[in-house]
Amino acid sequence: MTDQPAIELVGIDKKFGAVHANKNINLTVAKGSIHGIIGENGAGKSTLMSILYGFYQADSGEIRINGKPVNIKDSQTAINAGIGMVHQHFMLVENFTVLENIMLGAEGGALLAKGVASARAELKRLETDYGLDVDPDAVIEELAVGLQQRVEILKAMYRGAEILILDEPTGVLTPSEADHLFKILGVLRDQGKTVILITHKLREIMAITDTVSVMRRGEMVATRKTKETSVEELAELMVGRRVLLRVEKGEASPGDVVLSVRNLTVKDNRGVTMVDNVSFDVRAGEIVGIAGVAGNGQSELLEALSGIRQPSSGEILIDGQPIGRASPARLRELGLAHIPEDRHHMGLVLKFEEYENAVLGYHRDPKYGRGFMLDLDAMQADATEKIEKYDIRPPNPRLKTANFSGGNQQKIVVAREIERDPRILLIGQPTRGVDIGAIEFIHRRIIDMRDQGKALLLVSVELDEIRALSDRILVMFAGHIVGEKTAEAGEQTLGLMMAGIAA
Amino acid sequence: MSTASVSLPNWITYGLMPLLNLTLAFVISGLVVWLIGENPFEAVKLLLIGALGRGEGIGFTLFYATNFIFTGLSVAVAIHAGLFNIGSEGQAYLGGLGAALVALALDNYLPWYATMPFAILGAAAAGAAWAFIPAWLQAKRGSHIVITTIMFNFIGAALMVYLLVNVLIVPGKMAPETRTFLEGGQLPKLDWLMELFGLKLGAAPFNFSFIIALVMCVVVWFLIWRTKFGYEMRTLGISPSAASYAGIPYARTVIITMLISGGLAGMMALNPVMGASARLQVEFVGGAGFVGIAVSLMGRNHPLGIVLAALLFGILYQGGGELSFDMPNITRDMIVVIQGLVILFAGALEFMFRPALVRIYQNFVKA
Amino acid sequence: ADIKPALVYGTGGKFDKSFNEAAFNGAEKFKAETGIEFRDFEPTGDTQGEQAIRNFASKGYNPVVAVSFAWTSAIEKVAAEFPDTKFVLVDSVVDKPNVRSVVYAEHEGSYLVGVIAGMASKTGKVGFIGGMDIPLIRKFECGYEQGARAANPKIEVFQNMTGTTGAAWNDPVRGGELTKNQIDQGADVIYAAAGATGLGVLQTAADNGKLSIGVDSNQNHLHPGSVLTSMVKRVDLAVYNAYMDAKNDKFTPGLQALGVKEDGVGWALDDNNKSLITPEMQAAVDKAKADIISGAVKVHDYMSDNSCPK
Amino acid sequence: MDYIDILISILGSTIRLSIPLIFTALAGLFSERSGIFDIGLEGKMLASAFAAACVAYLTGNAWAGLLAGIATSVALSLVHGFASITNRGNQIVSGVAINFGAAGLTIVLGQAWFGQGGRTPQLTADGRFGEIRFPFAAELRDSGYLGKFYADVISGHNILTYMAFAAVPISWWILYRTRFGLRLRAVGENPGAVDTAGISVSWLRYRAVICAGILCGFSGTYLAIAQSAAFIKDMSAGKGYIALAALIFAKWKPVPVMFACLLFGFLDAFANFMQGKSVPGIGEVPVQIFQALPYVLTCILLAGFIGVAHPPKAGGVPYTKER
Ligand SMILES: Nc1ncnc2c1ncn2[C@@H]1O[C@H](COP(=O)(O)OP(=O)(O)OP(=O)(O)O)[C@@H](O)[C@H]1O
Ligand SMILES: Nc1ncnc2c1ncn2[C@@H]1O[C@H](COP(=O)(O)OP(=O)(O)OP(=O)(O)O)[C@@H](O)[C@H]1O
Ligand SMILES: [Mg+2]
Ligand SMILES: [Mg+2]
Repeated sequence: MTDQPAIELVGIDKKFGAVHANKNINLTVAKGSIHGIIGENGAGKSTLMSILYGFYQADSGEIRINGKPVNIKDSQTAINAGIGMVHQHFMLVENFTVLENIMLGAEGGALLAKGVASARAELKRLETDYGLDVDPDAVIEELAVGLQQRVEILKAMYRGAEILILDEPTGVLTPSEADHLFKILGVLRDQGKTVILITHKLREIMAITDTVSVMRRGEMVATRKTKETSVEELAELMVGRRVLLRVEKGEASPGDVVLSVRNLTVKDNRGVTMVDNVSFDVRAGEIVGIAGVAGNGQSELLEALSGIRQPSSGEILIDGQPIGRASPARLRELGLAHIPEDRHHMGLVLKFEEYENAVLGYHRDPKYGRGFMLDLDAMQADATEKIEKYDIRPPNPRLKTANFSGGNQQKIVVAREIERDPRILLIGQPTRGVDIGAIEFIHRRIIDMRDQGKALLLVSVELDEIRALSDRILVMFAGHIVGEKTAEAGEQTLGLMMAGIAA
Repeated sequence: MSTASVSLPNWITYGLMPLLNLTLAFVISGLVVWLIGENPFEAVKLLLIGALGRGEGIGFTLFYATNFIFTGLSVAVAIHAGLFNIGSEGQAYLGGLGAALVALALDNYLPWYATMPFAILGAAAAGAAWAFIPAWLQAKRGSHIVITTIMFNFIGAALMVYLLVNVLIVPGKMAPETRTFLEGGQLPKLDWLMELFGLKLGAAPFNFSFIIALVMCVVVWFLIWRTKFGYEMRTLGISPSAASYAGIPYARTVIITMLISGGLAGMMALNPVMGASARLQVEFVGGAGFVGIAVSLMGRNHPLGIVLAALLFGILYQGGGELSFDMPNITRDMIVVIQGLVILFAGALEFMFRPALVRIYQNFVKA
Repeated sequence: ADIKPALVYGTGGKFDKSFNEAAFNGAEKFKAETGIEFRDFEPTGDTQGEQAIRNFASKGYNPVVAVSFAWTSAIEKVAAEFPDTKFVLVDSVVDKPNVRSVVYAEHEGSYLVGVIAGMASKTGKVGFIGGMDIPLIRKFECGYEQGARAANPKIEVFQNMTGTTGAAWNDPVRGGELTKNQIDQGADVIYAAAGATGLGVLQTAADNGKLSIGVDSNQNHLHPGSVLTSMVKRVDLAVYNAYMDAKNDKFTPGLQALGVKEDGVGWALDDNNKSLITPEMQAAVDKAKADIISGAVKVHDYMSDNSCPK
Repeated sequence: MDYIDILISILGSTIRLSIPLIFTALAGLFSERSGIFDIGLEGKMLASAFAAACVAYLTGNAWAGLLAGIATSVALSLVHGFASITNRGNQIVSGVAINFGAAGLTIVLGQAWFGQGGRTPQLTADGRFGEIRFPFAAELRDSGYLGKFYADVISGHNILTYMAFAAVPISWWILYRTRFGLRLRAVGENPGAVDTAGISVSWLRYRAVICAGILCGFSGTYLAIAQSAAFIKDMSAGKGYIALAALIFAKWKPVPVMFACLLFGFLDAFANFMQGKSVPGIGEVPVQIFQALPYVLTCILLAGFIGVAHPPKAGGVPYTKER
């Protein structure tokens, strides 16, 4: 590790319309180091790195590479400057082969034939040098996510990247895959390459980075030597105040089984089995948490339970009655409410006014209009009530939903589902991208629901959240439930189970 | 900085921007006129006089506008549910069959006002039926509705020609058309309405279907913004994933929406078939289905906007006809050019001026 | 009397080298002789005809001549609205006190060119390409077939119609393909009665070194040496006469049927096809013409019973 | 005339009628494979036919006509590109606009310039692409069916016909064997991948629509000055849509595109042949059946009853990075 900076960002500023994603950011990354960037969802990490990679253009600011100012006007300039990036959402052509994806943009001549041979040879070399092996003739859509990520890394290496940016690479990986990735990153560093690693997992930061920078709400709030900081300090820097890791809650008093799942198998749109023969029960008055790395079938499980996706076999029972192929609308009538994982895509119609979203899914209720009519006055009155009760800001039911902040948007969803007073509540990622104040509020409501004797199923990729709220924890891995633990189980144990290693 | 998410006041989005787009379309049309060697200003004058100068001209203008209101509504309803129905043309063509069969069957026995409800139902049902298959294919098999509705325009045209040439034609007559409907199968002219304004309708075929069109505007407005089904349509149109989360049945919503859309397109046939020529002829739709796309786009998919845009196109159609009469060098097809330009600028290039307007507006607000 | 003559063409356009151009020529001739200007209008679609006719009438034009059967119902309507205006409809009949309907004995003219075709064919096979499939065009075909058979009793006559809607008048590509089909089947003389579609027929015949027969106007000059002759239909006369009669206060409504006898239909001979017409053909066609006039030959009119004798 | 003669006659006709479809469908292939839907094929074909006919008439040179046809069609492609690539407008709407504009403008200008009802003046042989007779075609014609096939199906077409058939393997080669083709296919599936590979999405898509323009220019030119000898209003008569249907029918692949076009051309030729003839036991088959068949077949394909047609994933969606 030398002291010569590989990258210097000076005064980078970027707005997306009303959203100020990066505010006057300064950042220096030393050559031959692994530099971590952490921050909550929406802090502006991806934006900053995409600017460095030439994917977005900064509104103002300067980028220096190896001390020289570079005008990075597109990704080509960035690639030529030796920068490679593995995006949070993979940038692969799904029906192309690995080889085609790797050659794309670096074909080595106007005709493909020439480049193919040298690309194959180069791939072979990278494979042996870094342990990045993948079949060059496999079609991307048939590869597992971990392998797809490997292709992304290969793409960057193939272009001779000296500086490698990885945007949340471990979100889709099992711990062992993540370990393998970190090993590769170590090798890269040893060869003098510079790595920038974006994540919001503090443990990873502590484990492999040399330096870490923290972003909050578009600002770069601090940079520390990893050795000289602690998880606690980073967490505080990230959210701007002390984190309440524990939620106050009393003992659970579980009642009858309300929701049960028997041998449930669910396939995704591509026909891949995502939930494989899963069975469990949820009782009244308890919170069952489902822990797991994203992409292990939790989403499909929630979709099946809420009627959005039809399971391919097995059954779901409410009060012991099989629900058959009940639609989400029918399930709502049965007293099942659902806070979806992704409020932007499912929970809300961003272009609707707030009061319209406040009835989404319940719009056929006679309360909101008789017969086939809608009663706008009743809808607005209802929305105003919830706005007050949940302190949604600004308190205007006629405002377009897109114009609320993320936390308030989430409150709109939470209010809608909880205020129906359901008997069963499915909850997906309740606090994703939500600020601390709102997190506490939402957690409180969830506990209240339990104490009122509702059956709650909680899915979250945040282990802390699962542990703080759940009375029982089921761990999901590769579509299976690999084990059940209580909240007292150690992080270590749960982590291993999430990796599919121990039961 | 991207300007896409900056919001502008309504008067800019719904007033100034369409106006600028329209102006550009007309300026380019003017250039074409000038290229042909005619005076564009003179042309505009003749066009406006032709469309609005006399009672008869206004009658024709409103007659054409009636067609476009129906097809515009048809396109708009589908768009609200996220469906691009470019099959209004074919649905209207089939609608003519529905209307004509009713008229042929009943004109002998019933007065027009008794025939009319059946004719409306017949036209709407036939148009809806023609929309059903593309709708079903989209809903159940995921076939792209744009492509299937294009295909169905052609299939419909072939079917209608076959029927007119081989089945419905009056034996011994040359033109492939049905017999002329009797009074009982015709919609009455709206001379009284024109006379209220002291205008003479003359020969213009401005007829009762205009009133039906206006009623449908109200019905559509109500459907979209005041009913539960309208809410579901809009949810599906904006966010299919939210719709599925909300338990809004995709296939049912798509099919019903397309049936409504096709029904509205089919009702357009009342105007030319029962209101004007009193018979079913080949190609009577004459592109009105496609004009509906422009009308809906320009009217921002809102019934009120659609009425205004339909009036504009009515003026173009009627005024264009008169213009070509007075300036023989400019054929009536000039209006097709203008339509194309309006669709281009008000539709595909809808937001061309937005970034500039955002910049100007922001400077203005800051100042 | 002072007149303001007007002319509405069929949808083929004024310079279609055929039907409409003939009408235009008649009006031009009138203008040249009398110095009286006329207004004309070229609808490019079926919907525009009625509006144009009404427009002329309402602006005081009189007489208003509309050529093409497509304007039948338009004349029917507008003539009732403007009882003081004189209308002339070519190719179709409207029975109104202020309408003169001019129809032609196309079967007679077609018979004459059929005779020539029958004699000119070396293969014993001739073809006919019609535009829109309507009784009027069947009438052309039927006369042609009779003439060809009169010249050569063993002749084989192919016939095709381009389509069933107005678009059939304007589809030279399909016209050409149908011609090619007939040529492939052995036809070496092909008669086109198909408006602008005929241009494709004549072109294809010329491209393939076969003979063709034009229609309505004299089309011999289009492909000299390939167009055997043209069945001329004197639409120019109808227009010219209408204007002249109106000018001289001699306009009469009612039906005018123009046949071979009235020189309303005939065949064209000029420098372009002189070399193609042998003296024998000339003699035969002259005789046929005389026989028709004298009544010795009666050419069957398809439209009289909607059938053609085989 | 025996069956083989009939068949050869129909095959010859099939080829003539397929050519504009092949050019146009390949045009659509380039555009749609790059993620730009193009229902303006019809309009481009029409406009280039008009331009080709005008220029061929004025210059008396068919090649000049071809150039004009291509230039016009490319110009319209650029309009489509400007609307759908630069301005991220709705691609369907832009295509509809181009179809309207071309339909109107060709008649308006044609009528204003030539006064022939929207037609252009008849061309002489110089202004057209004439037939090319292969060596010994005439001699071999009478030497049995193979000779006849050679003379009437293989030989005797104009140069554009042979170019159309050459365009198929060339398009395949460009798409699957060149850098441009790789990128073009990629940008239609995932423009983000292309962008992050340092390639300009816009410029790539512009080049794709320009390719589409060039090919449509060929097809329009073929219509006006090879197949016919003048421009006639509306002469594309829905061929652009048939080509679109063929493109879908062929699942966006070059060689199948050729076969789909030949199939649709055959239907047309067969309809011409059947016209006026009656089938024993059935009677006269209405031509409308043949006219509707390509569309019906395509719908059946789209319904997934004969395999599934997956359009390019990013097709029809404007590429935006910043919301
Ligand atoms: N393309 C875009 N257009 C408009 N706004 C955007 C765009 N990309 C990001 N944003 C907004 O910019 C802000 C920063 O987003 P960014 O993706 O950089 O956050 P992040 O720190 O990477 O978050 P995460 O951890 O969720 O990936 C957010 O408010 C986001 O909504
Ligand atoms: N897509 C969008 N369109 C319009 N305005 C937006 C959009 N996204 C965000 N905004 C505006 O930007 C502001 C900041 O949004 P953001 O989601 O980053 O809020 P936040 O500061 O993270 O709040 P919270 O802590 O509640 O999540 C919001 O108040 C909203 O008005
Ligand atoms: Mg990110
Ligand atoms: Mg936020």
